[in-house]
Amino acid sequence: MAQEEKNGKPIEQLNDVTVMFAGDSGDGMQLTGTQFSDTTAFLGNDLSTLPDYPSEIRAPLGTLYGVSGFQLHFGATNVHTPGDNPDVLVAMNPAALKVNVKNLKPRGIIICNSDAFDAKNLKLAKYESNPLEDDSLSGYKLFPVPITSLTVAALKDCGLKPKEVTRSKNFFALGLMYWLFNEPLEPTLEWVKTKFKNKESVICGNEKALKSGYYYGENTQLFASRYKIAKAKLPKGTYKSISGNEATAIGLIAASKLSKLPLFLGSYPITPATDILHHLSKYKNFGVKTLQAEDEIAGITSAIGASFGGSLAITTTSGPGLALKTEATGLALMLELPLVIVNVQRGGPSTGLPTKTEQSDLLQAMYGRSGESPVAVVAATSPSDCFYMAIEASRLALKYMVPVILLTDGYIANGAEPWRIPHVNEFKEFEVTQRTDSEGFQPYDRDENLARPWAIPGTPGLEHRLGGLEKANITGAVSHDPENHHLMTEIRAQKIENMQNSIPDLEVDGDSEGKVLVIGWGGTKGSITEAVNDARKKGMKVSRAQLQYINPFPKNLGDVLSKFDNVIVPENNMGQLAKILRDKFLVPVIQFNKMRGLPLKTFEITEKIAEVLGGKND
Amino acid sequence: MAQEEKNGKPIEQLNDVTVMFAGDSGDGMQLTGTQFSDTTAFLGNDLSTLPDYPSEIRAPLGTLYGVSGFQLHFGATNVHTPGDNPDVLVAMNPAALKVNVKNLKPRGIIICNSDAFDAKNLKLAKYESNPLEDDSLSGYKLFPVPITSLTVAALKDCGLKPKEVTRSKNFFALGLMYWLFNEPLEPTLEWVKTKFKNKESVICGNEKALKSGYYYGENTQLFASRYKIAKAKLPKGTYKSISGNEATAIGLIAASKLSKLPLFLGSYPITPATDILHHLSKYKNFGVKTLQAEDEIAGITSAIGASFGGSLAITTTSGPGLALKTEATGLALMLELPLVIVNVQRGGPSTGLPTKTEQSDLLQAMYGRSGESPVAVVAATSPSDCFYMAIEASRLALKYMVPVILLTDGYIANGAEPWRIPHVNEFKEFEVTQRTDSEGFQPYDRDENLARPWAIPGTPGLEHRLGGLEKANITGAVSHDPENHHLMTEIRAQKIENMQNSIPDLEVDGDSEGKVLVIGWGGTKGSITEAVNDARKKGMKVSRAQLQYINPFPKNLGDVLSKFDNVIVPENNMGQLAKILRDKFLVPVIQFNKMRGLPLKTFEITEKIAEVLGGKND
Amino acid sequence: MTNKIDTTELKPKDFQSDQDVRWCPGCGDYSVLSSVQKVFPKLGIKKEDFVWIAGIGCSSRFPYYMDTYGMHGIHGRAPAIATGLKVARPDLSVWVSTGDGDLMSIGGNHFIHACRKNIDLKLILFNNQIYGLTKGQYSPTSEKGKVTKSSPYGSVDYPFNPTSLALGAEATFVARTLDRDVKHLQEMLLRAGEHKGTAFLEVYQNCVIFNDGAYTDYTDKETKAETIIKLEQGEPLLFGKNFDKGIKIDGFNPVVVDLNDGVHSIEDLLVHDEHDESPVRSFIYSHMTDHPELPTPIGVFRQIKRETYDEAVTRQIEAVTDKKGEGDLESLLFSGNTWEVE
Amino acid sequence: MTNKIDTTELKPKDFQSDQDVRWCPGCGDYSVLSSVQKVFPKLGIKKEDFVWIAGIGCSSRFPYYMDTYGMHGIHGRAPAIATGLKVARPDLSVWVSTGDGDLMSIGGNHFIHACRKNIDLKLILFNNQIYGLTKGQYSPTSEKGKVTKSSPYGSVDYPFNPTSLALGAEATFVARTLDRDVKHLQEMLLRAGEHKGTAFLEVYQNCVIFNDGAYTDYTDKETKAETIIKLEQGEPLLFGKNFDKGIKIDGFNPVVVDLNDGVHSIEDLLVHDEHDESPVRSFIYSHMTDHPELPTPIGVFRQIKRETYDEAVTRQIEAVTDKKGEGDLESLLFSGNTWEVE
Ligand SMILES: Cc1ncc(C[n+]2csc(CCOP(=O)(O)OP(=O)(O)O)c2C)c(N)n1
Ligand SMILES: Cc1ncc(C[n+]2csc(CCOP(=O)(O)OP(=O)(O)O)c2C)c(N)n1
Ligand code: SF4
Ligand code: SF4
Ligand SMILES: [Mg+2]
Ligand SMILES: [Mg+2]
Repeated sequence: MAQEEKNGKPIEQLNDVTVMFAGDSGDGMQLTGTQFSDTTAFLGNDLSTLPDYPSEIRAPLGTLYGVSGFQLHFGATNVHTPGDNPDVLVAMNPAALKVNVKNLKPRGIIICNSDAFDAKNLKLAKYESNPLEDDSLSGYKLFPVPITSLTVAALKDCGLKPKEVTRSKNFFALGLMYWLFNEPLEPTLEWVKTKFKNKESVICGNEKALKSGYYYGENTQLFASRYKIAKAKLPKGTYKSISGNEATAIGLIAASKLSKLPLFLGSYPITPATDILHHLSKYKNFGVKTLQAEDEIAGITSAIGASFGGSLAITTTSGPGLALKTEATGLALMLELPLVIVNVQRGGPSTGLPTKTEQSDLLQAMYGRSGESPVAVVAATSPSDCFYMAIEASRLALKYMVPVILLTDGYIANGAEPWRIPHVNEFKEFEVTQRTDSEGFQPYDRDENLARPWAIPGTPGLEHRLGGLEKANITGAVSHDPENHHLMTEIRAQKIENMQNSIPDLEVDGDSEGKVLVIGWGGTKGSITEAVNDARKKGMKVSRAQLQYINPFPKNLGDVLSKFDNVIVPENNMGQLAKILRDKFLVPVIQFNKMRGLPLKTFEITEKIAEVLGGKND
Repeated sequence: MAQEEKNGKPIEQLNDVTVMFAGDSGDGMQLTGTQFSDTTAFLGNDLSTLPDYPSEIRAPLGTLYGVSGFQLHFGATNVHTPGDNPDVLVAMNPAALKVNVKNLKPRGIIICNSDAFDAKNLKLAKYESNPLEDDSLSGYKLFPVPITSLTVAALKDCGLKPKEVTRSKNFFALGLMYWLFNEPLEPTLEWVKTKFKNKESVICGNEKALKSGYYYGENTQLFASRYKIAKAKLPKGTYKSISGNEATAIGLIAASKLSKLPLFLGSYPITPATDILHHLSKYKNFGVKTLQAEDEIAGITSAIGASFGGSLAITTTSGPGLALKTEATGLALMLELPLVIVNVQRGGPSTGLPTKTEQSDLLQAMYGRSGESPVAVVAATSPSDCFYMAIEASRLALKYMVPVILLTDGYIANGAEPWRIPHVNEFKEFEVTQRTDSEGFQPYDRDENLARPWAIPGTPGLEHRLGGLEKANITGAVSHDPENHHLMTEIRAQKIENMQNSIPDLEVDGDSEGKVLVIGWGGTKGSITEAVNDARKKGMKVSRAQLQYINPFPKNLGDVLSKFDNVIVPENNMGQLAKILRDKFLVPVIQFNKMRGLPLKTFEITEKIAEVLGGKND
Repeated sequence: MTNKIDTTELKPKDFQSDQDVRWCPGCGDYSVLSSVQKVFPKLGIKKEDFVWIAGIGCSSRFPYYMDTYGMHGIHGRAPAIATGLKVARPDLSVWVSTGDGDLMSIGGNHFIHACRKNIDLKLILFNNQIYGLTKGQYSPTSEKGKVTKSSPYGSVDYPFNPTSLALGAEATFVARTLDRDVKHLQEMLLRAGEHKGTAFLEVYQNCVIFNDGAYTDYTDKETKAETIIKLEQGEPLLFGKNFDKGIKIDGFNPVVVDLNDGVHSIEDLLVHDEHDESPVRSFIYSHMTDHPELPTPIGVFRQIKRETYDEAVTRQIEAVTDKKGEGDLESLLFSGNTWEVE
Repeated sequence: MTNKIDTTELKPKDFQSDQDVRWCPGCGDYSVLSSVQKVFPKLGIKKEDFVWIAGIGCSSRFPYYMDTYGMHGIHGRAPAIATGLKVARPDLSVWVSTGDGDLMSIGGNHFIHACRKNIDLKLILFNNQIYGLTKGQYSPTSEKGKVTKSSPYGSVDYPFNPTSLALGAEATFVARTLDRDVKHLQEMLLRAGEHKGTAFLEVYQNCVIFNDGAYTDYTDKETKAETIIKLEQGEPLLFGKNFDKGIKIDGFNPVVVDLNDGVHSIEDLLVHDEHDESPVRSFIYSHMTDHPELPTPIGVFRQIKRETYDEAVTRQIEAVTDKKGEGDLESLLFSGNTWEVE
């Protein structure tokens, strides 16, 4: 760790740091975190974030369950997760401290708003005595700062109401953090100016709060040193920070452009998927039609109607909503119409932990329909991957005339990462044909992929009827013929299998054979990657792969698995991919499962790898 | 085959016979079949039936898709299925002949109503020439009988309208069959008298039609011989013929009596499950409350409400309805309330083949919910087994405070078999405790099975709140605690696993180790049993087992499987149990799958057994 | 959006598909089918622009028999499927056939939302007061006390009144007709087809198998003049064999008056105004069926103008596009806070 | 079934659970909660016989805060859960709290069916015209043009009028009140609690976070006398600071008259009759909110007697049991066509 002097303070160079901002839900912690991320990203660090907020809208002030947090991991290398444990905790009140201190690294930094540690708040946080004063935090570097009073003092001339003044204290904390990590104020100041254009007093308040926080760091002798994180070595390009839900939304718009089809979204709000609806409803000038339906069933069935009409049709939801869509998913698969179902997984079952993350809808996506009803299932592995997988889901749905379920999860949906923005010309346009020629038209005719023709209303001469009753192959007439039913069941399954021909092989990171392969799917990519990198640093030999395509699996998956003595499958569920792998490949995979509503902890996976490697006596 | 003389005709003794009655949906074929079955059963034969009707209510007369059929297999031994192929076909019109003749055994008997073979009907049945006159039926024993005109002649004095007269022709056919199989008319005559009490002309018509059919057989020289089937060796007792849906209904009433809990059914009509609702709504004097709900979701959620209130709560449905109930099933499992969900499987996906049978909802029952959401899954293996499994489903739900899904299927639900009626005292009463003591009460406290206490509204001092959000173990307070969520996930899974302690081990029919085990689940029991018996007759050594408990599996299942070189899994789906077996036991099972909307053909399974045995060179 | 075109060359048989019609002989559905096939050529819409959507039920088999684009969907969801289609494709003429179970039981939510949203759909309810396809259970429109397979001792539910429910849900077009009055049926289908917005047309339809005769009083030659009253725009509410009875309003209640009683004259009668902005008038009509002493109204209860949902969607897209310009993907991708990595 | 008992010893705090109330500070839900806790002891029902059922939404967190039996169910399904409970247990007093999304969007079907079936449930709608819990999307009761996160350019849906919909669905008790008028709120809760049948009570509830001020006109001291009219049984419809304005009926339309204009007197005014069998009167009230020039009615629009579903179920069971005798399992098993095998 290089040392450098600046303004009289030594500057410590770090590889990566994890910071947690925590406070009341009204304290603006999400905004603070986002600003800090943006500035950090702007400086060239790689990063990963984890917003974590209560399911109450504005939980009463000071309560433990009302704490809202934003965790951010940034660094020069190895940033794939928001970090197992923070190095720095900014706690705006006792409850925020109480809830988060147990995760803090030993000797970690705590910056807290000492003004908030009054009797009332201590009681609400269920502290018997003031932790700033007793010895309970002696294992950490504690920095109590009277943030509220300093903010009040700084803002006295801005002409804000008292409530608005105290609401600015998050910017004081942000300024202090900028100082501590040696980051510039300008990006945030810019943002404030644009955001609050014409609201002079608010601009004044935010600017002053931010700057006083910064100068407070500079002027006091509180901190022994400042920190600096080197730029990450990232591929050249233009970057922006993107969350998974935003990426999904613009991925769908991209798919609409690439397919030259209008985009239709039928959706019903549900955490954590609602933001996709929010984003898409902004893009009316892209011809996007968003229908906030009366319920999830109307969400998907309206999309089926739109698909019949020739749109790229989408429905978005989360677990309980997917459960409601199962009957209609079966209809879409029987109609053989293209449809993309985005499911942003959250903690289940039932209402479960609606604001927490989980990967537990995989089996529902695979098997949660009546009858033999295979649909394609793909999963995004990171916030920005949502963009690419939204495109992939759309491409497959259109090419094979099937419903495709895209699984993301609360963590990657709300979390953000820097994204090298691709140019439109990096993508191939989709070859979508809507049938217009009535010569020899048969509604359940088959192309080389077994897809049937898409003939949309308004096309003269192609009038035909679809429906959920079993259809005779080729003609599409209702058929009760036993052999036809068997045949159609096979065709529907084969169509999904055929997709193997147009999806990429699974790539293995590391040796393509060996003792241990760690294989995951979807949003655990960050945790697994970091864990495997850590294990390698510790000298372990281990390979890694992450599945984006689950139904069908990549063609080479069986091969890949067969080359390893041990296959570890870490999942944020009780072993759903493990089940499918055992079923398909009869491999005795080693499960690693946690159901805590949080991303998997890197160190636990590393431990598991060590255990498996060590457990084998050779 | 012993020969005997009676009324001048030789009587051939047969082991078992399969008869198919077929005609227009308005021809009364279901009734004819049922009457014939009842009389046969009454005579002491074992039997199995398969009604098969169009999804149209009254399809236009004479059409191919309007044919309604009733297949019946009866005999002295080996009657486990309605028979692969009929020995005798009664065809009331050309369409009925056309649809069914392809299944008839070579040299089989065709009795047909020659009056119906006019130009119009032949055209409707898409016959180019009259099959009674061309040579196309030379491979069968063809007996054309002018049934309509003979019936008209016989009934001229009963005072019936012409339409009513011709509607009686099914009874002519029935009488003829009674003669052919040497069966008495009395049971049917009795039935007619009770059924049409006070409708003299109808009684007259039915009696005359029945008798003229019988005498027609006696008087004409049409048939070379008559047949007789020896009594089956059945256990001593009182028998009745029972269909699966009826058995399910009275099984639920029995469970209500055994548990001393009022029965509540919330249901929405859907083929082929509706009859359970019909049956249960008759038994108001058993205190049964049936609610025909506005939809499937209200069906299950009203049952959840009733369960909260302390009823034995049931919901009944079929595939697409189960799909709609998935979200609420998740709620019930989170609330840890007892609930029985009966799913009568039909041909899928989507609307599929609603009047046909299939076993393709197993994966939906196992995995079709959001989150980690294990529920118990049991399956009935025959019409009468529905009675026992309805009791079992209720017992497990009440003991473990969980939703239990009972899977039956269209075939066993509508099919009937003779049932030795058990006495009430053959059953153990359930030990159900509803908590009344407020001392130390905690809503998510656990007993030795991990079940939580059932405290119903109206009990003073036990006021508490349930809900779909994750609950803290023991206290039941809403909890976002990560470790608690993991724990509760494990507890919910463990409760299901614990059931292994109160379900019977799987029994193997045949040797408990060897080359081949054929294992099935649910309604394929008949086909598999008959196939295995046939295989044994042909000298093959093969064992057999049928699963009734699927989640959890019987404790000894792993053991059972490990003792065989080959495990064949015949299923009326594409391999859903096979998937689960591979996942749980990593055994490379051999699948045998058909999706034809019909019970599996016995001979195909026997062939598969032969193939597996022969394919192994030892 | 559907511009009227000259479709004089279209004939009813152009709308007949090659499928055998599989309803029971004598079912009331037949007359609706043939009426639709007669009315469609009159609507000035190209054949390929018609789409017929249905749920599940006897009445929902309708699309198979129409040689148009069609979809036999899932139970209860036809209005939602149709909504998506119409929003995506405002250029199409979208029709829904549905049953009292399909629309009023499992599909109730989509029904009321379609009414309130005023999407340009035609909802044709085949109300036979029974579940036909599942072989005869009582439906939400069956009278209380109905004995069916699922209510062997009589149902205990108070029924919906479909037109009341549609009005309570803000429907802009509400009408009723009879399967047996083919002329009126066709007139109503035409009116529904011409309305812009959610058109709700209740057809009293006889199920010969499971609920035969439910509407005999309204269709029998002997009784219908006394039991049915035809609503005609701008006309007083007259009925009876000799049109010598009428409906007058007493407080909020419609009452029958005898024009020959020497007391009442035609001036006392309620005059029909289907364009009345207030839904109260049509609510009075819809509740006349609660009273056996009153005749049952058929005709257009209500037809008002209100922007349709699909028009509003299109209008908004146009407005935003006018303001922001047509969306460009490359600029969208590169919008927001970006930075360069060299 | 719920027999009134003496519960004078019950106090509001007996209905307070040990859970922290987690609504936003200032949320209108608080006043409903404390009002319910005040009203419950007055209903003459034992504490253990109350059950509070809810769906999902801010308002649906209600059961956690009540020390009664309770269930926080799934989104939209509370009326159906409550229906099952009440049918199974007619002895209980079953209450439902629900939001405009929960009841009118996803739960619309259960809502209308509960109304029509007339099950003895109390449905308390917390209408804040917004989705609170999911952070601010427009709801089926939001006014057209509403700008929210899911409608950044304004919503294009025409809203439901909850009381109209309830009336269209045959509700036997329909009332409206305001979160801020605590006295009226309590009176209405009491009335709902006392009604036998589905009692639908709409509460105009302020969401301080996502739709603050939606009802300010009705609750502000300065305006409320002019914007609100209280319905009182047998009384003429009067409002205004000095009760010098009233509602008279012109055709089917309510219009405001000034009692000081020298032309009108109190005799011209509509007199409220909540027991009017015809739902037309209450439909007039419900539609007054469509007209900004008319005051918005609060109070009991309608309260009529009709056998409840749960009563009918019980009656039928009793009748059948009387006739057939109590069911005996052994005889059921051995009933029908049986035969002996020796
Ligand atoms: C999800 C689902 N639930 C139930 C059914 C069974 N079902 C099919 S049609 C129908 C009701 C038919 O009645 P109605 O809508 O009145 O139509 P009709 O047959 O009388 O024309 C029912 C319950 C189904 N197909 N799907
Ligand atoms: C099946 C399902 N869909 C969606 C949601 C998400 N959700 C929860 S509450 C809610 C709407 C809340 O609005 P409202 O009913 O008006 O209640 P409020 O919060 O305003 O009191 C939604 C959409 C859910 N929990 N479950
Ligand atoms: S069952 Fe009734 S509604 Fe259905 S086709 Fe037959 S007559 Fe028509
Ligand atoms: S979001 Fe609105 S409705 Fe929900 S608790 Fe807060 S103020 Fe109340
Ligand atoms: Mg019907
Ligand atoms: Mg709301």
